[in-house]
Amino acid sequence: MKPQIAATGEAMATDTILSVNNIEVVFNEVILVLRGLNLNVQRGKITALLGTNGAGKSTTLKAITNLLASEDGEVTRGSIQYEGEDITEIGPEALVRKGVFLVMEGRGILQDMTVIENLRLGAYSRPKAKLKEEIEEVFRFFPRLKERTGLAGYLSGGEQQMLAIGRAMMAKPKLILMDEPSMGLSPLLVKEVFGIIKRLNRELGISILLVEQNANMALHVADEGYIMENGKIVLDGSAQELMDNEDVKEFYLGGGGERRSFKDIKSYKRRKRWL
Amino acid sequence: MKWELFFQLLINGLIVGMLYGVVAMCFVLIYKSTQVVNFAQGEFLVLGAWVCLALVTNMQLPFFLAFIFTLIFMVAFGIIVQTVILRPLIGEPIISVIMVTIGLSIFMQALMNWIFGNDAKRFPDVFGTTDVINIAGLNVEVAYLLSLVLSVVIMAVFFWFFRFTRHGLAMRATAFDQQIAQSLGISVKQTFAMAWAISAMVSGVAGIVIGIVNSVSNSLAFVGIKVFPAVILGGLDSIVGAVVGGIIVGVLENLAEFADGQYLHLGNLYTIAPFYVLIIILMIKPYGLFGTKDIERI
Amino acid sequence: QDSVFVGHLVDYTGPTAFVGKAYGPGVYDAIQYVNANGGIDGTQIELTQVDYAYKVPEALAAYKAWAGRGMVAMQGWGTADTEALISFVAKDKIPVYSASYSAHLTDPQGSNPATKKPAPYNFFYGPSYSDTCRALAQWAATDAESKGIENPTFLHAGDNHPYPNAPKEACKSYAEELGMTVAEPVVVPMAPGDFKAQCLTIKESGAQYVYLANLGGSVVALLKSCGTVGVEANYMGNVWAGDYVTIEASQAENMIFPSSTPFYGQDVPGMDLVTEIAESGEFSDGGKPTHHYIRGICSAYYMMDAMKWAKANGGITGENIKKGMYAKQDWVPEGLEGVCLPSTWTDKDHRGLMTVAINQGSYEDGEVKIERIDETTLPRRDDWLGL
Amino acid sequence: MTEPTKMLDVTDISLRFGGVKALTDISFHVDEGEIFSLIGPNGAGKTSMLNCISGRYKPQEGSILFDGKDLLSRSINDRAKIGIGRTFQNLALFSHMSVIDNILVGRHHMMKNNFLTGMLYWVGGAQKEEAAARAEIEDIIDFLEIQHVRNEPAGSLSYGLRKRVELARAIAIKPKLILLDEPMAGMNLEEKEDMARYIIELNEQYGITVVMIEHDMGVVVDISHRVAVLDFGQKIAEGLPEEVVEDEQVKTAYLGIDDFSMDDEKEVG
Amino acid sequence: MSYVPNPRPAGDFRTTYKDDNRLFKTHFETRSALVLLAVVIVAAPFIGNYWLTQLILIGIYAIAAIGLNILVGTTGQISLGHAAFFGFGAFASAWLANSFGVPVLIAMPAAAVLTTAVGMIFGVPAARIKGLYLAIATLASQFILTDFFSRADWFSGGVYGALAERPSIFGFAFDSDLRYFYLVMFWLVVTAVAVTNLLRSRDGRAFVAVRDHYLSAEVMGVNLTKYRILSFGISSFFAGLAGALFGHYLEYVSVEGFTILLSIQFLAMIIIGGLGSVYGAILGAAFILLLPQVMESLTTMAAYVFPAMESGKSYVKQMSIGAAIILFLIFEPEGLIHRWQQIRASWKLFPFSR
Ligand SMILES: Nc1ncnc2c1ncn2[C@@H]1O[C@H](COP(=O)(O)OP(=O)(O)OP(=O)(O)O)[C@@H](O)[C@H]1O
Ligand SMILES: Nc1ncnc2c1ncn2[C@@H]1O[C@H](COP(=O)(O)OP(=O)(O)OP(=O)(O)O)[C@@H](O)[C@H]1O
Ligand SMILES: CC(C)C[C@H](N)C(=O)O
Ligand SMILES: [Mg+2]
Ligand SMILES: [Mg+2]
Repeated sequence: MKPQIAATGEAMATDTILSVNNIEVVFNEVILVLRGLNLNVQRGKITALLGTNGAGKSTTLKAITNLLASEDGEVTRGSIQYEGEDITEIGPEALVRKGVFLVMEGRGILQDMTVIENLRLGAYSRPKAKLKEEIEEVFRFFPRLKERTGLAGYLSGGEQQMLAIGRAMMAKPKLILMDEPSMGLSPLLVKEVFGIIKRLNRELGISILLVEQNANMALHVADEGYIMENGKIVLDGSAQELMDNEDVKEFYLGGGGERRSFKDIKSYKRRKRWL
Repeated sequence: MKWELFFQLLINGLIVGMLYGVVAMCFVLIYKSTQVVNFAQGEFLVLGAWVCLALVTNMQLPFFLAFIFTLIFMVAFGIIVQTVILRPLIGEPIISVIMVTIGLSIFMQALMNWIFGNDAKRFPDVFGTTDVINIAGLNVEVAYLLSLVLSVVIMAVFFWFFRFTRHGLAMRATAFDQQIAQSLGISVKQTFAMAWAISAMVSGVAGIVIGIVNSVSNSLAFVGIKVFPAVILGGLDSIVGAVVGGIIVGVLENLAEFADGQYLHLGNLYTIAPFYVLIIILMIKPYGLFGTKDIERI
Repeated sequence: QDSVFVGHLVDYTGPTAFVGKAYGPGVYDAIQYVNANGGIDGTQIELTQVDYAYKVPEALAAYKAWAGRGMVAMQGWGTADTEALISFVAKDKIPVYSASYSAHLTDPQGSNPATKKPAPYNFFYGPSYSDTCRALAQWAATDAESKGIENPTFLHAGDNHPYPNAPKEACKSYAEELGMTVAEPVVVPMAPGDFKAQCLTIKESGAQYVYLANLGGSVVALLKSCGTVGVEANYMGNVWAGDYVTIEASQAENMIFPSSTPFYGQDVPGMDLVTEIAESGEFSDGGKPTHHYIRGICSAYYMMDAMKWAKANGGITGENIKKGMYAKQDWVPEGLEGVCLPSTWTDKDHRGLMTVAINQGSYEDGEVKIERIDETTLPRRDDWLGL
Repeated sequence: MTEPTKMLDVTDISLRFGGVKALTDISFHVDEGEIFSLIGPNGAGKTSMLNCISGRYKPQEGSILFDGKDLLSRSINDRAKIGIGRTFQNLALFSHMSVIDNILVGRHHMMKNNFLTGMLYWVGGAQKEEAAARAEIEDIIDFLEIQHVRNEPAGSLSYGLRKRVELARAIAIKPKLILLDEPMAGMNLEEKEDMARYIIELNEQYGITVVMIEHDMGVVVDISHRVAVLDFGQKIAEGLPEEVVEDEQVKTAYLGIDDFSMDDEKEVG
Repeated sequence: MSYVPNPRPAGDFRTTYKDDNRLFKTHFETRSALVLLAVVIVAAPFIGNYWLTQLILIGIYAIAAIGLNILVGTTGQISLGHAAFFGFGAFASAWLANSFGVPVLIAMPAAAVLTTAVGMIFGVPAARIKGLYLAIATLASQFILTDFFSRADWFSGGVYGALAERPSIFGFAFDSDLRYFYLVMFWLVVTAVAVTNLLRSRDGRAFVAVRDHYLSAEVMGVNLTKYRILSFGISSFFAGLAGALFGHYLEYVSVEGFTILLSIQFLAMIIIGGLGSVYGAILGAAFILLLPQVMESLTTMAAYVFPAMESGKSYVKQMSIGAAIILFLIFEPEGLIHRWQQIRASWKLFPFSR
């Protein structure tokens, strides 16, 4: 497959809510992790970002939300635009006020606070939030959270994930970035979470950039997708196009349609990939 | 038993302990919101006391005005300290941050020695002739009683602040994980600045009280070390614990003095007893009396 | 030989800076004054100051550096460091003029069997802490008698530190000898703080005569706390605890303290020289010098007089300076008559002065009033030597 | 064939945290040489069960036998010595140590040197021992194909690699029983395939008994010999994987009404 | 501690595992260290007394700092009481020599062993207490021990302190600074090598494991309690050794020498040098020791220009120490050794480094 380079600034359509242009990220002044990454998120759509471990997906999300500083990383090249505005230099908290919210890998739950306190903090950036009603609204999405009165640290993994998403809802964002929301969840909850993601998108009109390992699920809910390897986008297209792509099938979806058994896998030299 | 002496010491301990409690709260405030243990806390106290004294004696301001100006000064000071010294260290290991506050304390100590001299200076009588009040046979400085009221008020405000206000929550979130806090739209910088400002201000209040009672001198900074046992006994992150810990240390000192002066005759038990008790209590309750346990899930 | 090297330990920033800032300049100004006026018969004194902040290790380090530079004599400061240096200075044959009046420094040959460590090279000007305390105890005993107090109680209040401890035992046994009751000593930290707890203990002991073994801020804080809890006692400071600054800061009433020089501006023949020295020196920031400053001058002048003798008798070396100290009896450095009291040192007895002047100071109507109420000369008892 | 020996025998384990009942009367056993999977909804108590086996939690009731010997009376660190290794759900690597050192920690209980001989290094035999241990763990590194990150600090690795290093560290213990807590969480298909291969090989070639928690039913069904299902701290099913996934109770509690395939759009939403 | 690229230069291939685990990471470093050591030893007689004294003190403090580093940098337990153990070593050695006539050269390591025991006793709370709680508990041990020194006349001479002779062996007395310097160097080299060795063997690795993730370390078979307390013990050993060297160098041990301030200075040494690094601790000791002297001369010079400074000289000096610590942490929070590693890394990556 020939890699397609995403649209640059001028070519950007008006309904692009987020565009990442040719960014480079360096950790500790020496480790180059993203090497010229391009990507667009369309307003009102779900965009999936897939890739192997260590490809730089989480780094991409942190670069967009400017959270790299606390890990000694920085964007050294390129620009990021949100609603046509350059946000490359903008502080993470200002970005939240503008409506971009990141649900972090590992959920980022405040473990020593209660569910309610976590949710209230979700609305931190909106001082005038009607907390009571909005929390009730979240509980309508996630009834089981309502029953949990203890510290969030003792919630089970799935509940923590729901809390993290609920907290994002409290911020009333226009764009949610999600980092592996299905990680560690039971099959039932995975479905539930993807369902919720879809509902957030359909019912509340929130644009979503979804980083996932569960390619199958992700491409099912997404409208568009990107595949990244080694700090670069190697493939993009509509979700359907990607699902039909042979390489994607082989590496991400498993076989050509038929699921091959994990039992039968033998050690083999992998086929050369996009690189 | 010499009951009268015993009770007088006990009361003295309670009252002095309350004041330790206030200082301990300043520690806890900083810790709870920034995970920093401020070793310059003692110097903050002394600074507050000196500034207020200078305003009263050199600028001839009435005490009340001087008090207000001191608080304003301390707020500004707290913000400056945070911005200039602590902000660059956001994200560094905790021990570096501790070390920086130690550096700050060395710096402030020398600077204050230089500016204000190293003699003890007496506050002019602030409350006129009713400087002392007799409680159950013990004469107690009015300033202490005021500080007692003050500590209850401060405690209530802190409690409410952390539990119910958005900024209080934000401080706790920031303390837990700065990256997460940022991702929620909390400005870590502002939160830290606010925490330091409040803590410096309250320290200033405590410093003025201690200064009125003891005369102002740089060695008052030792109170900063003294409240460590108090903070730890109560639990590093507990406002209530800070007050309780303060009272325990205050009472303990005085009871140690009682045992020492009347029976043991070891000398110096007064200063050292809280540390023995500290270790014993920690062995039984590793997070102090009210500290929250770390959640250790794996 | 046109210059000799003298080291000068001072505490301007440490816990005893309160008086250190008074005494140190006395020494310094006196030596500079003499340097400016011809030196020791032509020999200049090269004086180096180190502010060791009352920390023994720092003092030791400074001493070692100086000894390596051929120091002939040293002007010292604290009890702890001076006592720590006893064996070193004896070995290096460097006379030390300390501002520590610890009686442990007064037995040069260990003639008293109770002496732990003979101190052949240590000198100081003034009565020892022990003798001073004895004089105060004596005064207390007579005072009690005159007031009709039966069985008066004496109490030592000070930190557990060499300086406050120095006279503890000596004074205790003498007070008992005088028929006083001696209460358990109360430990009061040298750093000021809230001492109400200690004051309650003092109150409980019923002591009428409290010896304040600390100084400066600690004394101020103690007096304040004790005033609050209502201790009714006569406070007797040691020589460092009593001066007009402390009395003013603590607003003390009738505080008893000793001295071994007149106060600044008093009408004695040698005061002119003192004034001249003070005015030539850098000590002029506001207040007038305390008696500590004047003692500093005396300490320096006794050393320099001995140097003069040494220069005339084989050169200024440590050994000769020591001999110079023994050359005269009941002597006063030239020009300081009436300021430094006649003192005698012998190779067996370094108690230069046995006379203790006792003063009473009060803060009244915004002013400090000090009056001399007694002067005692103690006997040179052999069993007191070095203790 | 002879009756398989019980490697792990869990009887009536109950675990409470304050009022929360994390586990209630759980009993199961794991045979030597088995791959045994523990599944169930989030918060069912799976991790807590592993923690009871590896010693992090002390159940209030019940007993656990390992190789026929009582396990609960042993200290945590002792359990490594007798052959229990494990990985963690939320990575628990020593993040400032290099990958090699991380793995070497697993060797800790087999090494003889103490701090004194360690300080003497050349004379005390520490050097020899270190080199020997290195040689052994290099095999593990080769096996898990993490040669290229050997000298990197574990903290700078990507998630998937860290999981692999964790596995390596657990293998270094030379365990008879290995406990894997969601070894494939956060991995893409390709990586899951690799991981599955490692686990099978571990089990077949090295004869290590495996207890595994996993949410990917594809993996569970394909590679495990037997499965137990927990829900709300109780065991609701146990048996062969194919049977368990057909169990109604398991379907409602865990899998969702349908099976684990995921093509129908309607369901989502 | 952030990521630093593997420092091995290209072309430096190791063929055995033994080789891969050397004292120094690169040949270049091994050679530099040896050359530096040789230079110091050969130059010592010619550098004059002042520098000799400085080097002796740096050596002594470095030994203590390396010890503290095992506790703080390696095991992750903050201690605010290191000076007390340092002091204990000094008193114990003087006590052994004075009261029992133990030869000083033997009394010094023996005192270190006694200090180890005391350190382990005060380390017992570490079995239960962690983090800042532990740090404050060690603050308690600082106060309790110094209080003990000022009380235990039989042991320490009470507030008057104790004399401590210079060592001698077969009539060879370490009475000059130069001779004492070689003694200190000997122990410093022994300490540095022993601790480096420790860190690359089993127990050292266990310490780091405990620091990085004690929960999983325990599951991997590391006995938490044992290693937490042991690290107090080992760290106290070096504190005690250094203290003994210090006491016999000054020939006098005084209670006042071992305050919380010194504990803080030890901490400053390892943080400024670089947490967890043996060679960083040496650099840090030199830095903290020389800083006041540099400041002293700077302020003296400044006082010529602004005579008003004269009266504030000692304050300015003290302030600049505080300021130096602050500035250092702001601009080089990972310590001197990290700066060195970065320089090294940029050499290695030369054409590509920025
Ligand atoms: N703080 C950091 N310091 C150094 N390197 C880092 C840091 N964070 C990430 N990296 C490196 O950046 C690369 C990309 O990491 P990232 O976490 O973005 O990957 P990912 O695509 O999210 O992988 P995964 O699917 O495993 O979560 C990895 O190789 C990782 O080692
Ligand atoms: N240390 C603890 N303190 C209090 N409650 C705990 C603790 N550990 C676990 N729990 C509770 O025990 C229950 C079981 O938790 P556990 O982590 O074992 O679930 P799990 O089956 O592993 O879930 P997941 O699949 O999400 O990892 C949960 O309700 C959890 O809140
Ligand atoms: C003024 C003092 C407290 C110092 C005094 N020279 C001493 O003996 O230590
Ligand atoms: Mg990721
Ligand atoms: Mg789990």
